[in-house]
Amino acid sequence: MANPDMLATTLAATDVMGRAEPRGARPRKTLSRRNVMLYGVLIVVALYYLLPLYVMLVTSLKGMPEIRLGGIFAPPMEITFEPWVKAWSEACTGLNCDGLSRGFWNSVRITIPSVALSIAIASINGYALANWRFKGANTFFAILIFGAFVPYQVMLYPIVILLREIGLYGTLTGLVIVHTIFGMPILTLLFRNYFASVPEELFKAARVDGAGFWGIYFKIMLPMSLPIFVVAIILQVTGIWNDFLFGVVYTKPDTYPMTVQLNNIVNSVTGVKEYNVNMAATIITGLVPLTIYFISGKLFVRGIAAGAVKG
Amino acid sequence: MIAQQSIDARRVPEAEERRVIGMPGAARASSVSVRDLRLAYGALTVLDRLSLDIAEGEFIVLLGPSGCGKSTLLNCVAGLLEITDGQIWIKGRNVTWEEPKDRGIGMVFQSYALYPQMTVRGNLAFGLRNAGLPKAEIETRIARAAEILQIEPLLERKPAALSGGQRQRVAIGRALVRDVDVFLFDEPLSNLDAKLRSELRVEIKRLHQQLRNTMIYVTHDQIEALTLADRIAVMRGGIIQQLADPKTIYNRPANLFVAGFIGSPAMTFLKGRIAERGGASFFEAGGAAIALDGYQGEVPPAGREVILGVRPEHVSVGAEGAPATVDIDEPMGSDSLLWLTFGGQSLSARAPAEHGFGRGEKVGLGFDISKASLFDPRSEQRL
Amino acid sequence: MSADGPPGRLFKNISAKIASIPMILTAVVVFLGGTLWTVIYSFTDSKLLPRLNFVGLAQYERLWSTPRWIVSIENLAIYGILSLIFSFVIGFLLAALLDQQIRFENTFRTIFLYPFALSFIVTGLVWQWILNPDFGLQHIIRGLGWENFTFNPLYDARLVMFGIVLAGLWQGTGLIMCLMLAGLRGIDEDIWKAARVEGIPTWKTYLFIVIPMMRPVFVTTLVIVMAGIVKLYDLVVAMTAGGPGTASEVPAKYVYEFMFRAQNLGQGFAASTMMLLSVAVVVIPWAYLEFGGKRRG
Amino acid sequence: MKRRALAAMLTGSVALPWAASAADLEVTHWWTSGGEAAAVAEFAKAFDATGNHWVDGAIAGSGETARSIMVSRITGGDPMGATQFNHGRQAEELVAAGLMRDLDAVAEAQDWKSVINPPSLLESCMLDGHLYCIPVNIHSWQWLWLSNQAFADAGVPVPANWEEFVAAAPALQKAGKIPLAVGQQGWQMTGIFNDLLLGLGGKDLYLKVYDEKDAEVAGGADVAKVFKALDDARTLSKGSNVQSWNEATAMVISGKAGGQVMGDWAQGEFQVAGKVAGTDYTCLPGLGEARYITTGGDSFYFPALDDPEKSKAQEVLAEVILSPETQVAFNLKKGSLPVRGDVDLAAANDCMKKGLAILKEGNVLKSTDELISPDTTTQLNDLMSEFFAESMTAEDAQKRFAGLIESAD
Repeated sequence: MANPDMLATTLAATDVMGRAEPRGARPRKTLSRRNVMLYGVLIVVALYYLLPLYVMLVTSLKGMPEIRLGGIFAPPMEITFEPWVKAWSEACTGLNCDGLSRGFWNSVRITIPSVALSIAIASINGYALANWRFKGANTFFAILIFGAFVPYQVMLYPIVILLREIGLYGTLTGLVIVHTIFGMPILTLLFRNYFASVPEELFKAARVDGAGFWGIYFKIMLPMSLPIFVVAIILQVTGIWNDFLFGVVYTKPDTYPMTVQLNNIVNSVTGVKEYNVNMAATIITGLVPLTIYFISGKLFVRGIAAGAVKG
Repeated sequence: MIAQQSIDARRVPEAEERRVIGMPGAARASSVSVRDLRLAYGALTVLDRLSLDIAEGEFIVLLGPSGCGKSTLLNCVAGLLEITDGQIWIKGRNVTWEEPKDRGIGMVFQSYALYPQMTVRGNLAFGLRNAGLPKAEIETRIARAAEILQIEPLLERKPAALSGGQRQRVAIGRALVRDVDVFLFDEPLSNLDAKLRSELRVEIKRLHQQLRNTMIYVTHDQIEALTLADRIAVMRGGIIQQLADPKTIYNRPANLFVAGFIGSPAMTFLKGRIAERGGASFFEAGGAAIALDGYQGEVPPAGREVILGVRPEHVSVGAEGAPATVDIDEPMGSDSLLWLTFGGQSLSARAPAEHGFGRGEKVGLGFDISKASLFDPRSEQRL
Repeated sequence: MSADGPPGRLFKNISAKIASIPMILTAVVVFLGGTLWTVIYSFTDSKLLPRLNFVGLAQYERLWSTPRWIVSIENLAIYGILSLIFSFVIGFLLAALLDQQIRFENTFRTIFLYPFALSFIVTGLVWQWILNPDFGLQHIIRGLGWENFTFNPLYDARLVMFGIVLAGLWQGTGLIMCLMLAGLRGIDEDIWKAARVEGIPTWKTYLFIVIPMMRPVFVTTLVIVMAGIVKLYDLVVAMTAGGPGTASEVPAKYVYEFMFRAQNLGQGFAASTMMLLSVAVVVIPWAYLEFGGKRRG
Repeated sequence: MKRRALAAMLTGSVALPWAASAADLEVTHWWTSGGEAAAVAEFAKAFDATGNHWVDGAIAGSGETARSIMVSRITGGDPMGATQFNHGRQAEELVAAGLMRDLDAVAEAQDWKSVINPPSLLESCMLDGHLYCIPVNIHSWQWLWLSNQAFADAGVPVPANWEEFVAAAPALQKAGKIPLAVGQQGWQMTGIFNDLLLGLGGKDLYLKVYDEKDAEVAGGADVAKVFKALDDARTLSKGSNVQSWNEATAMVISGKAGGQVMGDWAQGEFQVAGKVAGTDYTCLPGLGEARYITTGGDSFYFPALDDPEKSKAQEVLAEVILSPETQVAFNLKKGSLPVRGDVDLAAANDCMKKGLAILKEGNVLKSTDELISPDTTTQLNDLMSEFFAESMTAEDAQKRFAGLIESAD
């Protein structure tokens, strides 16, 4: 690995946030053949990425008869918002016919504390690993990285037993802990890399200035870690909002998250699959993480730059 | 070893001449003492049984190439690295196991290490707030430091809005406000361009003369070392090669490494042996001979192989003297550096800018042997 | 602290240690403890509930003689290799394209990244639909006149993994692109100038100069991608449920179904153990070397 | 007591002694398709009428997804009030571990021993002489559902048995129909195999294979015939690109496919779609061959709870589910047969009546759920789905089947 100390110390403290401007080979400004090629490729690839979203959107605006006519790519002849209404407030699972609306608030209630706790713990871990290494810390970190590769299914049973033993099975706290545990490996890695890229001298200066473990964390590190926190928040909101397995195993019907309801709607078929409702439900469920992406995309790249580039 | 020998030869600063200006307490007795320091990571020993005593008010420079352990030593003194063995005393107190903040030190870093999210004022106040000082006291100290360093107009700016030189002033200010006895500088000028560097160098010197604090200054730049230091500790491989005042270091380097590291243009080394003719000792190499009359040190017996180290400015070029041939002429503005072949070896000499010697010309050399050094080729020590 | 001697080992860095307790607990109790627990019970004949009735290696013998497990391993290998290669290549190419000082960079980046915000369940569902031969892509293209056009990966045992890779890439490459883009932006501008002065073609600069310099990014990316590959489950369930037949079965699904559906915990744990051990053997030494090693990074 | 309970339900009165303690009871199940949801609503309605409250814990997907969640929750110490399981051997260990409560007292009071028909249903709920579950319906697997319209389109008469169905297939294909709709999930294919085994091979062969687990028979000539027929089924199902069973049923309902081999729960889908047995679709029990049905089905288990009010409510729920009125209402919607011999199903349609007749004749066998473990079932499902997806020969498949039966438990 390139010597990160050198890399870090040569960076002025204020440059640590990472850059967001392009730095590749400069193209000529004209409409050269190269530019045509460049944009051509980008547009074609963009179409491939947009296709499923387009299909989802178009389908969700069609009525069932039109869907049966086929042509999933055809724009709707008659736009109807009924599937959206149905997905949000009418679709049934078993006896509950209140669509996704109930799950939405459950998801919010699960996501917010889980995101907060997992990020708080992972950032402190990363900080301790990067700046306050103690004997054995690396061994624990290696095990933690191993944890990143453990399929959730494998750990389902031991965690059931664990939660039962500490009496938190079936509670919201239990679910928050589970999300914190499984978010920890990758988040800790990101935070550790980020804090390691903060010039070491800054940390030393703060120690000379009399700041301790928590003082440096809260007063020096936290205020300059916005980008990596944005990354962590995006990753965690996405992961936890989209989680199905833990949500269904560790909660009760009253507190099922939205994804469980999505699964129920999509998989409860009444004779014919109501593709339009399914697609509307799918989009609605994805709306929260999608919004966060659209809003903070630029910060995301900057944060990733700071958390992943320096190893 | 060498370090230990040299300790006794340390120069005592003229304490009585100090004028005390600025920080109260600057005149308090203070000294740093490193005793048998050892630092090892597993099998890798970085510093081995290193001892160093620094008198109060002394400006000491730790000089050496990168990787010589000078910054490591500074970090140990600061308490930023946990040492494996030995003790560190500051102002008569064993601080080996104390936190950096409790050691009575201030530190300035190469990359300035200013807290980017705080204003200059915030940066200066951070340590004081941590120490729980009253608000008024903090304000007083900041005002005074800002005045000394002339950074008053910058107090409300963020570091990102400062130039490199300004940032380093603030960094120095941060050490200053702590009102401590010992200042530690870790290559503070390395990130600045040449002009700013010489400006700030003078400023640091002035600061030292003003405050008379003990200062330990790490650098790889010999000009900084020679201009600033009361004493220089030249380091290599985790060992202090020589600890002495700049003049001694320059004129009587303890060994080949110090001799070669200090001085620009560098010292020339000639291989040869000692000869004796008529009671006088000569240095002989490739048929040429140099009389060793007036050598400051012990001339070894005849027949012994030695290395003669001589600085370019101590070689005079003229029509008369030991014969040599001009190879290359490097004009340097105020004077010229001539590269010559002497006794089959290459040698450099400083000549006036208008010396008038051309390439291939035969010339005669004169040596100021009182400023030259003889080294043992095996031990590399000065004889 | 006393100035007379070194403080006790335990109390060195005490705040850091206290702050690391959650991490240590997670590492030791959950990941290490859970693994040990799983390994121990893989030697038992536990059915619906875990019980310590040891049967030696019987579960493993059965595991390795089960065609479905073998298929699962092969499928994971196919998916893993394909998605590693393609996500790195595509991710890097997209990043390189975006790094050409183009207009609308934000728009393009958002488009490439948005699928990552969706869950695998959603991805699986949409692609299952697009690839459905009766009204998806094949249907449309046939309708355009190519009557013999056949693209029906999800119902063809030989092609099904490719269909899953297609959907997986759609969802995952955006993040890879982001990581690569960040890496490219971390390269010193002077490197580009130097390469241009020396007349090295752009592609060569990327291949021989830039990519080797991006090693840390590649490491992080590799961790994220590989972790995703081993966990592959939701996407398969949503797209094919392992079908047709067992053609798209994967190990995580085998584990899950033997534990809960077949009610043969022992068998599920044996399969888990094989997964965990292969991961542990590769990851732990590597992670220790990569992230442990020398001084603070 | 029974009379009074009945009265309570009819009047909706809450003034009865056991109704005094009202409790919320969470009931988990995987009945989420149209017909299923309508049926389970009957349970909920009846239970709510007792003053208690049915908290619906439907989990869509398949029984497998739901079961893993149920087992986790019960073993995790957060049990629901009651949960669906297929009766048979799925919950054996939970009972043995003491996580389920017995229903001996209610069974005694209600005299279930004499009203449940066939009695074997109750037996499979017993462990060590205690009753741990209540069967709620009888599901039989052995049905061939045919689309009258598909056959009319193809210009051939609606077949009366499997042979005729196979013979009519070419005509269907010519008319652009898929002869046999099959969802791409292992259990559906296993169902086809078991139906062919019982239909073409008969009762003795079925029992030899699954009850006695005779590997020699399983590898023998009689079973070879069944595999030949399965090979036919595989050929006929080409082009059936759906996953779940009700999507396959939808193909039959719309006339896109000729037929589907599926349990009687498919009936519910026809009903929801407003189709009439006999005119729109035809059902052939036992595939029109041997007139036997297996009595699998769903049952409810009641986890042991600490809260006495909830325990009381569990008993009320058990009682309500098995009351004649609920049984009728539920099974009419679900398309399955009631577990009581003493109820009147005049409202039943053609197909259900056929089933009832077979039930009366006593031509009932235990389902594979009761005969083999879930482990073996899973392996069987894997084998069948591999067989359907790949070009495995019937001989190879049979060889593996025999091996499977040999190691079955």
